[in-house]
Amino acid sequence: MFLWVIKRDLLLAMRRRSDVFTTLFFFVIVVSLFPLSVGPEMNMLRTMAPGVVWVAALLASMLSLGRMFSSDYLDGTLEQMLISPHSLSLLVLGKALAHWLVTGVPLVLMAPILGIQYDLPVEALFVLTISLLLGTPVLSLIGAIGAALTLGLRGGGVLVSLLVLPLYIPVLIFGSGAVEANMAELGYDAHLSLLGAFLLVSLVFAPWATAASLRVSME
Amino acid sequence: MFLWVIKRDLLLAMRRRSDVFTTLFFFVIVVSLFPLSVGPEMNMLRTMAPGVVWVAALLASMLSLGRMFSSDYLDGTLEQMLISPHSLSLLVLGKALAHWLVTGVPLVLMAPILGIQYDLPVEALFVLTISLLLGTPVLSLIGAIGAALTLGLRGGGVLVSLLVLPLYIPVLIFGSGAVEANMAELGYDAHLSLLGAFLLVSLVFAPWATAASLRVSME
Amino acid sequence: MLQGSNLVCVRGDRRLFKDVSFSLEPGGLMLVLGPNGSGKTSMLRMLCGLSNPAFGEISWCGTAISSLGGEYYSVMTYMGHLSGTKDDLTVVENLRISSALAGLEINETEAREALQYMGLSGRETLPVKVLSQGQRRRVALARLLVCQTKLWILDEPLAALDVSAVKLMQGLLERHLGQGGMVIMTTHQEIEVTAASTTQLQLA
Amino acid sequence: MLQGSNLVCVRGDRRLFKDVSFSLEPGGLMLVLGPNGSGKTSMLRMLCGLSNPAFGEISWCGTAISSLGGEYYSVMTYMGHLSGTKDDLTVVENLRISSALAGLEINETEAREALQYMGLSGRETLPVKVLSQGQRRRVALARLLVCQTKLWILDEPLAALDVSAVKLMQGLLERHLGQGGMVIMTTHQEIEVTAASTTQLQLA
Amino acid sequence: MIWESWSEFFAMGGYGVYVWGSYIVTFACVIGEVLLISNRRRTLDKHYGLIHDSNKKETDNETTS
Amino acid sequence: MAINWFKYSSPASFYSLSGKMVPIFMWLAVVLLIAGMYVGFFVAPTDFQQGEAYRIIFIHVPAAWMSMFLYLVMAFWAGIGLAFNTRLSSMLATAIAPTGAMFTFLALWTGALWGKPMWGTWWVWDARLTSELILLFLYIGFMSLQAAIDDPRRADKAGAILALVGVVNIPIIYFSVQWWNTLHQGASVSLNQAPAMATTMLTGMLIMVFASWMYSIAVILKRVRVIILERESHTAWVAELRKKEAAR
Ligand code: HEM
Ligand SMILES: Nc1ncnc2c1ncn2[C@@H]1O[C@H](COP(=O)(O)OP(=O)(O)OP(=O)(O)O)[C@@H](O)[C@H]1O
Ligand SMILES: Nc1ncnc2c1ncn2[C@@H]1O[C@H](COP(=O)(O)OP(=O)(O)OP(=O)(O)O)[C@@H](O)[C@H]1O
Ligand SMILES: [Mg+2]
Ligand SMILES: [Mg+2]
Repeated sequence: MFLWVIKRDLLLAMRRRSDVFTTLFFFVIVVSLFPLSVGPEMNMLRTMAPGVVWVAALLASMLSLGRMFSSDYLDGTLEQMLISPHSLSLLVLGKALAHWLVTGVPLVLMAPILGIQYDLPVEALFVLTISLLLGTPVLSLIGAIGAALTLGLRGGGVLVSLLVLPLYIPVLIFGSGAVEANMAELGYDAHLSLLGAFLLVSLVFAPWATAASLRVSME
Repeated sequence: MFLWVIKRDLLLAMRRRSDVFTTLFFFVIVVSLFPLSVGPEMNMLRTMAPGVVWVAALLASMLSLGRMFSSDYLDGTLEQMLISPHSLSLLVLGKALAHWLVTGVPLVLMAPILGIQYDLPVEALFVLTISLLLGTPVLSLIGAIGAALTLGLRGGGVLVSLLVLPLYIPVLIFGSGAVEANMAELGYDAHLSLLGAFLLVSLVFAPWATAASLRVSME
Repeated sequence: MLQGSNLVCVRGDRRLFKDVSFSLEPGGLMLVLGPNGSGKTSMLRMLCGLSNPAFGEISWCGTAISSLGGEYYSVMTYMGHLSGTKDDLTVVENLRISSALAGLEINETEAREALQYMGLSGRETLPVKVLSQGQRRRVALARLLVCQTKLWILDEPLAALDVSAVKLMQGLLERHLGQGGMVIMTTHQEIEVTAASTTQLQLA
Repeated sequence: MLQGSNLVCVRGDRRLFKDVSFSLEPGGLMLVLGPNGSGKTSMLRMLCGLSNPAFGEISWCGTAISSLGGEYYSVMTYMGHLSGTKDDLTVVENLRISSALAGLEINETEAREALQYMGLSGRETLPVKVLSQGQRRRVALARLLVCQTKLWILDEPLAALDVSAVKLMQGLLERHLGQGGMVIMTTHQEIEVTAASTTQLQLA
Repeated sequence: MIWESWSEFFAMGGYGVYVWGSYIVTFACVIGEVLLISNRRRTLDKHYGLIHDSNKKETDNETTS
Repeated sequence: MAINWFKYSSPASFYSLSGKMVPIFMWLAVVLLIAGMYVGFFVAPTDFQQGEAYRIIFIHVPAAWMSMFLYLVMAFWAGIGLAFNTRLSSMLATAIAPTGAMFTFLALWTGALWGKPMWGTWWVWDARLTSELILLFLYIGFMSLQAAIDDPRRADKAGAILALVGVVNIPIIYFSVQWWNTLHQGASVSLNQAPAMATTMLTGMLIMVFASWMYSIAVILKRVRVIILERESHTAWVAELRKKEAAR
């Protein structure tokens, strides 16, 4: 049934194939906007690169949080999930995972190409990809809590950012920190292990917190 | 009746006071994220500042585009607007204006304070504010076209960014360009007049294109 | 006044109906009947210009409605499956704003009177989202009391209404028809409305 | 089996009903009646544990439902005003997925049979968003055909259905009741259902 | 002929990776595009071939032409 | 010889006409391509500045030109479709978009591969490069929008509005990017300083440009034929066609 949830969400995403691509292109466009507004000096762009890519990944993941629950809420599916005999946390985990597959994975795959645009060295590209691979699932999991809390509130889209961004900040700092450390020829293992730790913790607690928030929001 | 539309949208925004604040806080948070992920060198931050503020303003305005028409669409109000005896373009202009009042104006007011965080000189702060004042209404007007085109489509939130961001680019370039020109002690009048020209052009054409898109989307 | 000739409706690759013709005169009631999915809603949306027939023409006083535009919209009121009420606004605000958008500004007192008639007194300042299904429907229908249009197009106006509200609607429709108005409506429920002339348009 | 005692419902600063008690045995039908806004929906949502009564207790086989959790949910099916169908998925997909979420996986053939019974044959692979109001409702109701739960809680299941679909529902309910199932429902329309025992719960 | 030998031709004066990288990707795109279209056509044909018989009556009744 | 053009504006007759034209253009494209490649690789001499790397020009420039041209053509047909409600022109616009996007991608790709040996970097935020990138976004936006809409008529109209708004924006983008760039510093690299071309190079390039034209026409016609079949599948003439093809 866990698989049914994932399957359903992926099916919905496939029905609108463009969904997957649009998150991706949003990411690409935001990353490309910065040079446009900051100017084309390569040196400066190179220092900015990890930060920009990470901020863009964060925004892309956050932007699509809205649709994690809201359509299910509006058409009554969520109500049905709450009174489903299955564990709600597991259902939620399935939804978060589907969200990551649709929004996170494409970003991870795309990041190296964008890094090239900013003229990053090869090893930095590698670290960037790994840090995104560890970090983006955390974004989806934490985001799920925010999405659940703001369910059905008007302006939820912006409110969710407000709730979720502060929680995203550690991920952002260590994610971009890893790449910067690598570029400054320092060790980046510590950063990555911390990201891994975040991932484990959020895998355990986020579904549970999300399930609780959903119950509160639907009361 | 034009006034009724504005009044209604403002009333709705007021009903959820948080709406106004959340756009603002989103703006503030994005601007503040950058020093976190890029690092604290003041010189570099100063050069980045106009670009970052403008990108954040653009994203904040874009993020709230989703709600310009979608709730009206879902509950049938938009249908009623289409068969209203009033001119649809005028109604649309009213909605875009309301959107600007709710999302654009607070940003304009907040920008100088954020500029100070990045240690911008006073005159640059002034130019930044003026450029935002001229530019943000253009964002709302162009955004309305995108919002109307993606109405009722799944993944609309991200699709709208994809459509609208390329159209925003000139505003972004001249908006941040004005500030940078000022900081480089060059004239910035040309930039501002161009922004003004964009504003006039979009005031004339955007409502019309939006009305056409709405009719298409509702068919 | 309102005439449809040889209307054809195509949805996807399915033809819902063809060669439907009718004409409606002042005081006339037209019931559009048919099982689920027979094209009643599609028909009504055509009649108010929200979509175009695949073939055929709809005319008001002899002119095609597509070329009339705003002129037609100012004599016509449509109520679809969706009620067009805003969850976050109060009942009174909803009524006043939806009337204003439809071209008629009303003041607080008029609004409250209409709502009282619809059995919503005491709920005027609640946001619509806390209302029950039937009460929401009543808020939407209250607009019929204040609007001054000749032609009403109503898609299942009785859905979710209780017995007393159905009575109320019946009275409202009869008053409108008696004053020379016209009504086109669909319904799956039984309703007795006396009118100068009643047409039944049976689809599929 | 299902018992409610001294239930009180408070909404905002309004007490919708108080001291409502009932008990429902296998084969029993309970009709919750009352005018718009009298608290029928609120009552049903309490009965399926989506909200809590301000006072009083609801118990299933002698145990409070709030402490039963998943055990209760696996014998109960609720259908509210919202149909819980996804606009973008096809009719078959919707039925299969909503059944799976409710704890029962069905295969393509079973799904198609249920849909055929509900009069949706030929529409199985259309996305739900192009369906008519009544057809959407039928898609949601098709789940009743495949689910194997004992207790059905239905909020205005007949809304938007045409005459033949109402007949169909009637047959379906009678079959379920005949097999020892229980039904709690609200409606504003007339419906004749023969059951081992019929209770009417009149609110306000 | 401006090339001494084939290996020199493939080396492209040391720029082989760039030149051939461009040309190979270009031809891949071009051929891929043509194949994609043919494939789209084929699925359409197959779709038709499959449902043609069973739906024949229905299409006759419900076509709009 | 008078041709009744209106006859060909109906999808049915256009379908049969274009069926005859596709192979012609396809063969023309192949022949020109072979000729162009021959001139490019075996006739044109080595460039004294860039060495052999310059041979990328034979696909880079045609791709870059086509990418811009095709956008205009697409917007033109989309606009015609919107204004006169002609099905065929909208279908043409839909068919042009993927090919345009492909050429845009190729211009970017070959440019990047050319930039690495010449400028030492895959990418700079130069005016021309940046506006080409934005052009790719515009194409993708157009395609995503159309893909997201199920009803083809609605997709046509929505796409047309977007394409027209985009076409207004292209010159603005181009000049704004150029101005933005030169404000800061002289662009570190300017494409305008390409060395004066040898005539053989020029011939090779022009032949390749023609080849891409022929190819585009062929592919677009081929795609539009499929689109016609998909959209008109319920009409009598398609049923007729099917019967004929089945009999064969
Ligand atoms: C990703 C990188 C690149 C992109 C997106 C790009 C894009 C373009 C575009 C859009 C054009 C047509 C513009 C016009 O005709 O006005 C063009 C032409 C041209 N490009 Fe590139 N280019 C790139 C890299 C390069 C490089 C690295 C070189 C050579 C060092 C180069 C050399 C040329 C030449 C010689 C032309 C023909 C100019 C003319 O005759 O008009 N390009 N490119
Ligand atoms: N793209 C499509 N492909 C096939 N059929 C379609 C498509 N779009 C709509 N339909 C069909 O068109 C009909 C629309 O009917 P409409 O909503 O007008 O019905 P109705 O008479 O109002 O029914 P109800 O009483 O249920 O409200 C449905 O039968 C639906 O299945
Ligand atoms: N915050 C609140 N303040 C005051 N009254 C409220 C509040 N929230 C809900 N109500 C009232 O509670 C009632 C909810 O009724 P409910 O939805 O249960 O009615 P129902 O019997 O299902 O009616 P219907 O037949 O129309 O569906 C309504 O009368 C509504 O006005
Ligand atoms: Mg209907
Ligand atoms: Mg109710």
